[in-house]
Order: sequence, then structure tokens, then C-alpha cells
Amino acid sequence: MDFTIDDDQKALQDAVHELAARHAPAEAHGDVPVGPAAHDPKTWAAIAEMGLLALPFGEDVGGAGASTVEVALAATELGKARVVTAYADALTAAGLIAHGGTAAQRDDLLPGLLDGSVLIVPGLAEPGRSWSLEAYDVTASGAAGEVTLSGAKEPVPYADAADKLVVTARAGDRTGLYLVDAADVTSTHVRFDGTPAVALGSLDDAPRALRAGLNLGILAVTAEALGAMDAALPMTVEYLKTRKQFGVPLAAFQTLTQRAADMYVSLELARSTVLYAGMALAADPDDATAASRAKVVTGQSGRHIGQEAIQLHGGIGMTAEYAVGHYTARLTAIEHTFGDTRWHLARLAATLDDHQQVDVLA
Amino acid sequence: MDFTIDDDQKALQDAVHELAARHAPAEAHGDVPVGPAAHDPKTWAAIAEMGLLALPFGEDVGGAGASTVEVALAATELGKARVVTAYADALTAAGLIAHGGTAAQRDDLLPGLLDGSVLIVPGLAEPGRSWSLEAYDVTASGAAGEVTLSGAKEPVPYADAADKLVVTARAGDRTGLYLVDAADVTSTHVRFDGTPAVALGSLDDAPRALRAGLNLGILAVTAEALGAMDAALPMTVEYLKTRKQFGVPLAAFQTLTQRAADMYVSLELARSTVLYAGMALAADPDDATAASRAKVVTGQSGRHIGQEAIQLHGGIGMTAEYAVGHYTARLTAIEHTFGDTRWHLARLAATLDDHQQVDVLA
Amino acid sequence: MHLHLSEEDAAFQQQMRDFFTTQVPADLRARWAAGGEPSADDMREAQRLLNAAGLAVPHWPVEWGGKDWTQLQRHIYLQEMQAASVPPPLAFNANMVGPVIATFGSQEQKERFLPPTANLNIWWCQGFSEPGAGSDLAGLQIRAVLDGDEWVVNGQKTWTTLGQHADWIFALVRTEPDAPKKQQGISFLLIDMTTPGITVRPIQLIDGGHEVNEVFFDDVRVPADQLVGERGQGWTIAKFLLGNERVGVAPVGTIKRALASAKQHAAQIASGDGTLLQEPLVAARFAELETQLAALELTVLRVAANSHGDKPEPASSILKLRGSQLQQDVFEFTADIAGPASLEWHQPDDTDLAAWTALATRTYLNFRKASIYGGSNEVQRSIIASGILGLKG
Amino acid sequence: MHLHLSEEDAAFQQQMRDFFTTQVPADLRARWAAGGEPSADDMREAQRLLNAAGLAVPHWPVEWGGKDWTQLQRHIYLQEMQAASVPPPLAFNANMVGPVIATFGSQEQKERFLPPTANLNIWWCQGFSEPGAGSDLAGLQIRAVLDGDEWVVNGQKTWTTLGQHADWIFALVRTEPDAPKKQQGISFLLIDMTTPGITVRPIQLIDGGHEVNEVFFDDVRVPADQLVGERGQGWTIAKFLLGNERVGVAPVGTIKRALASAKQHAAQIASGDGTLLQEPLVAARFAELETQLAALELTVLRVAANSHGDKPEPASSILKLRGSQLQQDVFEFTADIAGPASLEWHQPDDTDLAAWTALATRTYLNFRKASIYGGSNEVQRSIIASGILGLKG
Repeated sequence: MDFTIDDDQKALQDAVHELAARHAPAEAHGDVPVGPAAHDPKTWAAIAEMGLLALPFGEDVGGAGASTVEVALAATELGKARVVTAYADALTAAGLIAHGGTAAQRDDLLPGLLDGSVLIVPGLAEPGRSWSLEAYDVTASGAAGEVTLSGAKEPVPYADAADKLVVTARAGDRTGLYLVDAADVTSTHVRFDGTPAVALGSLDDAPRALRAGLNLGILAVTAEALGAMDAALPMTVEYLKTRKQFGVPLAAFQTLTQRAADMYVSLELARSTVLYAGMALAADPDDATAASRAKVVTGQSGRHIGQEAIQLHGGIGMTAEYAVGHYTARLTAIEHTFGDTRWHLARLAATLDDHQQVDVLA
Repeated sequence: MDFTIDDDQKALQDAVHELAARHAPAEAHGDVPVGPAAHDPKTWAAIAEMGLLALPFGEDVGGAGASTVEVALAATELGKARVVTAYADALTAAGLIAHGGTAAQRDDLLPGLLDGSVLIVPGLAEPGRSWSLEAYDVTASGAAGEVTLSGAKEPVPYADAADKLVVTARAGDRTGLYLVDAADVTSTHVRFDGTPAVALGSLDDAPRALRAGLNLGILAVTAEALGAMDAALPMTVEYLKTRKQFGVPLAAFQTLTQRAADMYVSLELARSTVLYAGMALAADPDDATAASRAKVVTGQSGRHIGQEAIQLHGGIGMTAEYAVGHYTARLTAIEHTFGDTRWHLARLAATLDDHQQVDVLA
Repeated sequence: MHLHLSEEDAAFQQQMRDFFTTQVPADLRARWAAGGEPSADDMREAQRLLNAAGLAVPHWPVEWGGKDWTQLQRHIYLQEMQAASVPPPLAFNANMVGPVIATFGSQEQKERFLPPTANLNIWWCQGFSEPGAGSDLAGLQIRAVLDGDEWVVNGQKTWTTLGQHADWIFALVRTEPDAPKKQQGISFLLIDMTTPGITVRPIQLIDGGHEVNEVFFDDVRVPADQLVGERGQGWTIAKFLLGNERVGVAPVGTIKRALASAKQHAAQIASGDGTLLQEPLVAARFAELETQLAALELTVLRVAANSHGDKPEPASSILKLRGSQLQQDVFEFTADIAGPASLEWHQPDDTDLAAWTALATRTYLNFRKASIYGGSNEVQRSIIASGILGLKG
Repeated sequence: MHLHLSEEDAAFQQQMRDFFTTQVPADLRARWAAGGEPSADDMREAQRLLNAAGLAVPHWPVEWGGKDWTQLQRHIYLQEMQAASVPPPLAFNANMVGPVIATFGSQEQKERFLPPTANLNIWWCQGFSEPGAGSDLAGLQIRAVLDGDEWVVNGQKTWTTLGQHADWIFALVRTEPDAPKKQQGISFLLIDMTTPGITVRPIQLIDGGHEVNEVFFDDVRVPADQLVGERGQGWTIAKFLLGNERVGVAPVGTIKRALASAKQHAAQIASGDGTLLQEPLVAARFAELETQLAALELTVLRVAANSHGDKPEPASSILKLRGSQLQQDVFEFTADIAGPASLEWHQPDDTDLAAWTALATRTYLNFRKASIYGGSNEVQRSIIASGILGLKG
């Protein structure tokens, strides 16, 4: 195993770093946007143009033939700069199509999705339900070619900006994947009422496609979370060095510096786990264990670092004019995206019998 | 609600404090006993003579007509002084008999148990099984008057010193309580092999008797844990004040004093919860919620205070010549006695539907 | 020790419960219970209803509308108020400036200010923190210079909560720049917010709300009779104000209501073939939080029972610390329960999501303040370490 | 970045695995895996087997038995050794005094001491801590005065681990009491434990074991050629020794084995109609610990991959801190899994309890040392805060 970043990867990091700096939220005195980010076509176009969506896919479907490692590196840079977009969502949709679609669907849908000309996002969450990869309340009916969906998906982030959605729906006692047109969708609430849909691949392939698609989305958001932590810690350290209280810098208070050290521990554990997930998914897109572990570690590290970053800043950390609270808000959103820490622990707990001991070195 | 200690209770505290000081383990240079305490007939006689076993029981069965509040106060003093005895075990057995036995059994067994002339302890744990109030592997068979038991109970603390045991055994698909002679038992391993036994009361009464008996045992051990914490914190504070490192007292290191403050928080939360359990069980011996909450809070506080007391002491806290490690060892044993934190959380979780919100003020 | 309330206290409890649940309009209480940014009108209406019934300022001197209640009764009053989702009397009025004026003010100041303060005819805000002086109040910079019978104030305050609604501000200002110790040069001024030269700038917080403000003073002229106590006595008054309220500082009733709501929500969210509340890890976390909340409430009650006059039970120091932690834990868990729905901060009109889920993350983020404001948790720990454990670190 | 080991490293891994699992006797390894107080004989036998195969001191100079391995290979070696429950070479020999002699010693000292040190013919113990100088080594008091060609040593050392088995001790002693800075007056002495005037007193720990000792020196005469390096160079040597071993300081393989055992145990303990491992809270805790362990191991590997020569990857500082925490968490959880059986420290002959349960609490208590010895976790945090984050606090 080798965590060394090669020259191409370094060049990618630098390029995304510059892209992100250009599209990062402006520092402003006064009100700024808070909460979920709206779709910004300019930023999106820049991301697509740099080929960041194409990174983990083969050249046969318009991909760049790089790997999930590069996805992790790119998303980390976006996270550091607070560039919040549909990146993880579009990658998830692409993963669902790549692993679940028919050859014709892959050829038809992926090139446009990967070059940014067509936005497709996943619709998985159902209102009034906890996170699940199974569909319950959205149902599919009708024979092949005449499928219609009923029920509601919500929230579906970026559904209002999307051209198409790929959603889960219950077909009998199984969960399938379906493509629907999103031209008329104007919010994150998506209601189906006999809505025409196209089955994505087969019901047999759906479970694996769902795992692989989710893995890709998890990699993107955990890497983004890593970037957020990687920015929040130095901000906090800098604040402790420069801010004075009782006539001395905060860094003179050992209780604060020891807590900063614990934040560093959390950050480095998250870094190892996310980079490993990038390598593991490159080898096996279906490796749900690596993805769930990355989600758990970034979930725990993210909560720790996000909360402590605000606490060690004090009042200024609570304000929207200052970046550190935004990082915490974003880390909180990521915790609730693609299954929270509890959900992933339960998923990992179900696999305890599969192995005698933890093994990462293969 | 009123937590004020009245004059009689103060007098009891003082008396137990003096008793405990006389029977506390001697400070010694060199090896001292570690681990589970052996039965000490002298200490036991002193406890019985002061009437501490009789406290929560009515005068009709040889009790003192005081209450579980007094049990909590007494056990706290014993815990502070590191006087570890069969107190909680004998009280549990007395509770099982008082709430589960027939009138004749109560009249027959309780006076001797409460005056210390007959030691009866409960046998609940089964080897190879997690903690449970249900019996699984010890079974009772035979008609009334001819009951025999088969299977093993282990560990049964103080079984080697006991005259009788009161144990759980499976009778059909239910769990009953049975009295057996312990004259021949020489260790904490108790094996039944067609061993004659007497049913304690009826199978119908057994579940409530088990809850009530366990509640009493929990009260005694959680109060003892409170005493241990109440001693470990001041020792730690004193050490921080006097011990010098890098030329200054440890108390100059803010990271240590802030952690001592957190220990104080844990201690005071435990104190409130244990004293409340004393009051709640006086009103309703069957109040398993109050008992489980006391076990959870002392479990969490005890682990926190026990671990930090050693850490803040450094190496000296690890040694058997110094008391603080003994407190931590005892707190660890109490955590694993009468159900651990996880077991009690699961028990509380099963009752979430019974109430809209927490209510302690009635 | 007694488990139950005395007959008298039980009757008192019933009386409070009846008042709060029948005399304060249900729609007002429902809005308060829903959370989010508070309505100033609702706060005014509630405080005036309470004041009319003699329940707005029970801890003031009886002469000025107070009640001669025990600490336990004060706890019951707060507990029932929070349980019924009644907006509490504005803390800046009822708990801060009111007791200060009642204790340090002149007879004229008392007559002028206390009645409108109790009735929220004056909405007060607090001018303590400055950009360079947060926990370290003695370092404050704002200056007031006497010019005839007026103080001329120049400088800045910050973190002024709800300052946008305020009619008056009570401020610590430096009046004696040459005092030998920094603490000795500070005075306590009452300032009309409509005085020329005052500018309020709202600060947006990470949840999008605007509950705190910067307040700028540019040659603001304040009549000399609006200085409370003596010149240079401001530090003493500030310490009085900050140490005034030890019991009731843990918002037990509010946490209890929040946890009960979360449990109700979890029982309504489907998970697999059951509900989220039936998921073992979720249920265990509820059991743990309920247990920890019971421990906190019992500690509040123990403190109330054992506090007499000026001698608070030492354990009272833990209430702010533990109360803020537990409140934050409950809001964190509530956001987890909202799950994917928590991602939406502004639900569309035709949403199928429960309304509370849109507030879950914002409330969680907003209450990170609870361990910072009003004496950070680090300050609370230092108070325990030095004041109770005798560890001067 | 590469997920898999290179072919060369994979072959190396297999070679190590084969050696440890076939060349070290299974009964010896089983005794080590069972835990409890270590057997000195087993440790000697294991180290001699390793030394015979050239695997006892791979990080020493090649000239003295070392291997020119990469950091990753060193990690694999340790990992496989721990996974196979092979007692590691005695740290005082292999990781402490050996590298010191190899670096600072005279040629004569190297020839005299290194071979028997590698082969555990000399069992070394460490004389650093004193009753008044734990984390603060510069404050040490023990004195050595030159008398002819001998140093005369008087004073006391403590926390001397396994000192009861030791043939020799390496000690920091104060030789220049008048040095301008305390650090400058210290020298590094090698002392034969059979020298008259040395007394070893075992210290009992709370688990009942005796792994540490006090060592008293009463006019102990030490030949001058047993001083390593220069007079007054002891502080430099001590810093070299303590900072020497950065990679491999987290006992990942040992934790992994302990966690795997705990899982196996939990699967064998009945609980209701299933097993303890099937209890949702237990299973979730296993999943969490496995995840955290994976994160630690990956960090160890990342550090190994990115450390070159004298420039360790900064993240290496977290390994001791996080390793000790996780080890303690696993042993805490193991005691919880033992449950009621953990109450028995000495099982009767006819016990029905699994043997491991008798050690569960004692091991948990014993490993509270892990966050104290070898640089406490507070010291580790300070190193991170000042050395990496630049926070001189």
C-alpha cells in the first residue's frame, strides 16, 4: 500500500485548487447565503470542463480513465474552498447508470452526464422515512416500456436544476432503479402520480448498482468533508495564535491547545480513511465496507472538528461572515447525506461475521 | 422533593463512617489484596450489629423500619472507605425473600439474615451467558416439596461464605426463585446436580420479586460507587495541588484542572441520581426505572472518574499501594455487577413508549 | 429526604400549570414551541400576561412585583413555564437589569425603570461584550467622558442579543481610564437606544438568523442620572449581575420538551417495517439522554432544596455547563432523527416533509452558542476548578 | 497511490508470516496470546529464535545485525509478529539501549554489548524516571561522582519495568551538578545489576502484577568505561532514545488480535436466544472499534509510506496517542463482554467460566498505563500542539 501522490495527481490537486478558489463563496460583510447551496451553472460548467465528473469512468463512455483516487483528491479541494455543488449527486447518478444501466443506457446517458451537458441526480430519500437504499413508498408498475411511478421523493437535492432523475422505486417486493424526466421539477420535492419512467437495467442488477453508486457518492462527500476539516483546523489554530484574551494569546491556554491536538488526530484519521476508500473503490467499486468506514470516520471526526472549531473560536465562530461555521454546517449536512454514522455502523455490524479481524493490507 | 439529610440520617452517616474507618483496608508498603474481596467475618459482624442490613425492612421481620434512603447513605460511607463486603448481595437476597417469599419464609429467613447470623446471597449469573434476570441453563424440576435443581451458577460472589443461596432457575418456560443450602459450597462456582431446593414463593410472584431484589442490590452498589467517586476526586485534586512537575504544581496545568472540573460534574450527577433512587425505592420498591437510571449514571460517571483519577495521578495511580487504583478497580467491578450500562440502557429503551417525557417531580 | 412535593408545593405546581396552560393563548405557545426565530410581539404579549398576574419577576423584591418564593418554587415556576412553551420573561429585563436597578439604583431610577422593565414596556439589551473583550470583560475599551451633566460615549459593543428590538441598552463603559486596576475604571450606564449616535448592525449567524448585533456609539450623550450606583462600580455590578442567577440556569423544562418532541418525531418516521424509534441504537440513545436529563433535573432540584439565601449549593456551578451540553446533545440528536429531511432549510410549498425537519439543523447549529455565551464552558470549568475544588490553575 | 502491496512487499509479508507462524513454537505463542504477566523465559526464547534468523533488531545498523528495510517493511514485520502472538524483542534492548550504543557508544562498547543485547543474553532495564521526575526528566536527582576510574552512584529510580529480570540497567544520572542548565548535567551510564549496593523493590500494580520496580543505588561503583558518549551528553542521548521509534509505536497488530478475540468471545456468550455478538449495541460497538482500528492502521501505513530517513510524516505523532486510546477501548470493551464473569480474578479449579474472563478486568486495569508510560497522552498532545500546529502553549 502506498499513499504517495504522484505528479499527475499533484497537478490535478493544483488545478482543482485554483478552480475552487475562483468559485469559492466571496467573503462578505453582511448577509451571505446559508444552508443548502443552490445550483450555480458557472461553477458547474467549470467542474465539468475540467473533467472532474469524468474522472472515475472509462473512456468508452466519455470518462477520463482516471480513478476514484482522483475523485477524492478533487472533492477534497472543493471542500476546502467551500465550493458546494451537485458533484457527489451527479457522480452517484453516473455510478448508478454505469453499474446498473444497460449498455445502450450507458452509451446514451453517460457522455452527456460526464461532460456536464446533462445533469442527472439521484432521488433516494422518501419523506417521512429514515435513510434507506430500499424504496418503500414510491412504487413502479406496468410492463417494460410502460412503467409508471407513484409516490414522492424528498428531498432530492438539485432536482430543480436537473434534466433527469434516477430514482429507486418498489417493484413488487424488490427495489428497482428508474429514470424519469425532471424538466418540470421546480423544487427538491418530487411527486410521481402515474409518471412515465424507464427502468434502469434490470431488477437483478439494481442492488449492486445501488451499492456502487452510493459508494461513489460517499467517497465524494467524505472527501469534501475531509477538505472542510482540513480548512477548519488551520483556521482554528491561527485564531488561537492571534486572538488575545486576558492579555495573552488563546494559545497560552493549555486546555485549548490540547483540544486542538485532538482535532488534529481526528483530521489525520479521516484523511487516511478517505484516501484508502479512494484506492479501495478503484479496485472494487462494490466495496461497501471501505465506503461505510469512511463515512463513519468522517462522521465522527467531522462532528468533533466542526463543534470544536466553533467552540475554540467563541462567538465569531457562530457568525455567517466567518467561514468556520459554514464548514461546520456543511459537515453536518454531509453527516445526513447518504446515510448517517448510525446507519453505516448498523450496516457494518451486519457484516461482522464475514471476517475474523480488520484487514486493510492486502 | 427534598434532598436534605435529617439529624437521624446524619447520625447514621457518622456512625457508618466510623465503622468503615475501623474496617478499611490498611495502607501498606508492599503487596496488598487486589481484586474481589474475601468475606471478612469481623467486618460483617460489625455491619450487622449496627443494623445496616435491617435498614429498609419492617420491624415485623426483624427490620429497622428505616428506608432505602438510609441504605444509600450507609453504602456510600462503606464505598468511600473501600470496605467491600457482601452488603449488596445480602440485601438483594433479603429483597428477594421479602418480596417473593411466603409469609412463613419471610418470618423464617429474614430475622437471621438481617441480624447477620445467617448469610444468604443471590446466585443469578450463569457461566457462558450474558447478564440476565431470566434463568436459562439452571433448571428446576419436581413437584412442590420435591424440587431439585440442575445446572451451574457462576460466579456467585460470597457463595463460599454463605449459609444459603437464593437462585433463579427455569421452570418450564418461566423463571422461578429457589432456596438452596450452601453449607458445602467452597467457591464462587456453584453446580447443581439434582440438588434439593425449596421454591421461594410462587412463580407468579417471582418477576416482581426479582425486580425489587435487584433494585435493592443496585441501590447498594451504586451508592458504594458514589462513595468511591466521592473519595477518588478529592484524592486527585489533592495530588494536583501538591505534586510538582517541571517545577510547578500540576494544578498549574489548565488541561488537568479543567478535567478535574468535568470529574466533579460527573460526581454530582451521580450523587443526585443515587439519592433519588434511594427515595424512589422507599416509595416503590418495584421502580426499576429509578434503579436502572442510577446504574447508568454511576456506570458512566464511574468509568469517567475512575479512568481520569488514574490518568491525572500518572504512574502512582497504577500502584496497589495507593488507594486511587483500588477505587477504579471497584468501580469497574460494580459496572459489571447486576447488569452493565448497556444492559440497563436496553431495559430503559424498552420502556420509552410508557411516558411522553422524563418526569422526576411527582 | 422526601420524594414527593409537600402539599403546599404540589398545590403551587398545579396553580402554575393551570395558569400557563389556560391563561397564555395556545397559538402563541405553539409558535414558541415550534422554535426558530422568536417573535418580539409574542414575547411582549406573554410577559405582559405574566406581569398582570404577578408572575413576570418573582425573584425581584416584593415591593417591585417580586414573590417571596422558595428556590424550589422558583424551579417549579420555571419548569412549568417551559413545559407549557410559554416564552419566559426577557432575561435582560427580568434577570439582569431589573435586579441591578433594584439593588444598586437610586429610588428615582427604581420608580422610573422597574415597572416598565417588568412589563416589557422597555425592551432592554445588554452592552457588555466588545470585539476585543469577550470572556475577558475587564479589557473593555468603550469610553464615556463626563461633559457637564452628560456622559459622552464612544466605542462599540457586540454580541448584543435581540438588540434590534431594544428600546434601551445597559452598558459597561470605561469612565476612569486612569484607575490603577482595569476593573476599577468601569461604570454601568443605562442608554436610550434612540439617542443620536447609536447604530445597530445585525450580525448574521450560521443558521441564517439575526439574533445578535453590533452596536456602535458615536458621541452618544447620556444624562448623568442614568449611571447606576457609583462611578467605577461597574465591575462590582457586572459580577453581581452575572452571578445573580444560579438556580434555574439549566433550561431543564426546555430540554425536556425538546427531547419529548424528538421521541414523538422518531415514532412517526418509518424505518424498514417499523419506526425509527424502534431502531435499537436510536432507542438506546433516547434512554441515555432521558437518563442524563433526569440526572440534571435531580441536580437542579437538589441545588434548589439545599440553597439558602446567599449560600448556593456548590453543585449549582455545574448546571450551566451540563445544561448547555445536554441541550446541544438533544438538538444534535434531533437533527440526526430528521436525517435526509434535515438537508432542506426552506421547504417548498407542496412539501411532504414535516415542518420541524426544516428547523432541525438550524437549531442544532444555533445552539452551539449555548456553550459559548453567558460564560463559556471553559469559564464554567475554571469556576468549578478554582471555586469548588480549590485548584487555582 | 496504490491499494496493494508491491510484489516484493507481498513476498516479504508472506516470508514474515511463514517465519512467525512456523518457526516460533505454537505453545509459546498461545501463552503470549492469553495475556497476563509475561514469562521471561518465553521472551528470551522468542528473541533468540528471532535473532538467529536475523529478525531481532532489524532497525539497527546492518553491521550489528540490522536490515536495510523500508518503513513499510518494518511495519509489516511488526504487524505479522503481533498477529502471530510472537513476543516482540525486548524494547529496552532492541529499541532503546541498542540504538543508543550503536550511535553514541565506543567501538569497544559496541563489541562488548551489542551482540548479547540483540540475543537477550543481557536483559536491560531502563533507569530514567525518579520519584520526583516523571514526565519532567530534567529534574532527576540521582547523583554519580567520579572517584578514580569509577563512578559512585547514589539515589533512586522508579517505574523500572521488568527490572526484576534485568541483568543490566541503563540510567540517566547527574554527573555535573553545577552545570548552568539542569539538562547539561546528565550522563548516560550502563550498570551491572549485580553490582553491590543495588536493591530492587517490586511495585505491585492494581491488577496484582509486579511489572515495575523501584531501584535503589547505595554507593554503587560503576567503571568509568561504562559511560556512553560524553559526560553531560545524557540529555541528548535521552532525547535520541525517546524520539527514536516513531513508526510502529501503535501496537496495531496487538489491538487487532485483541479485538478479534473479543469478537470471537462475544459470539460464544449466550444472550437471550442468541449470542452477545448479536445484541445490536454490542455489534455496533464492534463495528465502530473495527472502523477506528482500520483508520489507525491506515494512518500507520500512510506514515510508513511517507516517512523517509530522518523526516517522519507529521501524522506519526498521533500514533502513540491514538494507539493507546484504542487499545484501552478494546480492553474496556472486552471486560464488558466478560460481564459478570469478569468479577472473578482467580477462577476455582472446577470453574465453568472461560479462562480469558479472569484476565479481562486485570488487563483493562493494567493497560491504563498505556496512556501514562512512554510519554503520557498529555505530553503527546503537547508535542502535536507545539511541534505540528505551532501552538506553544
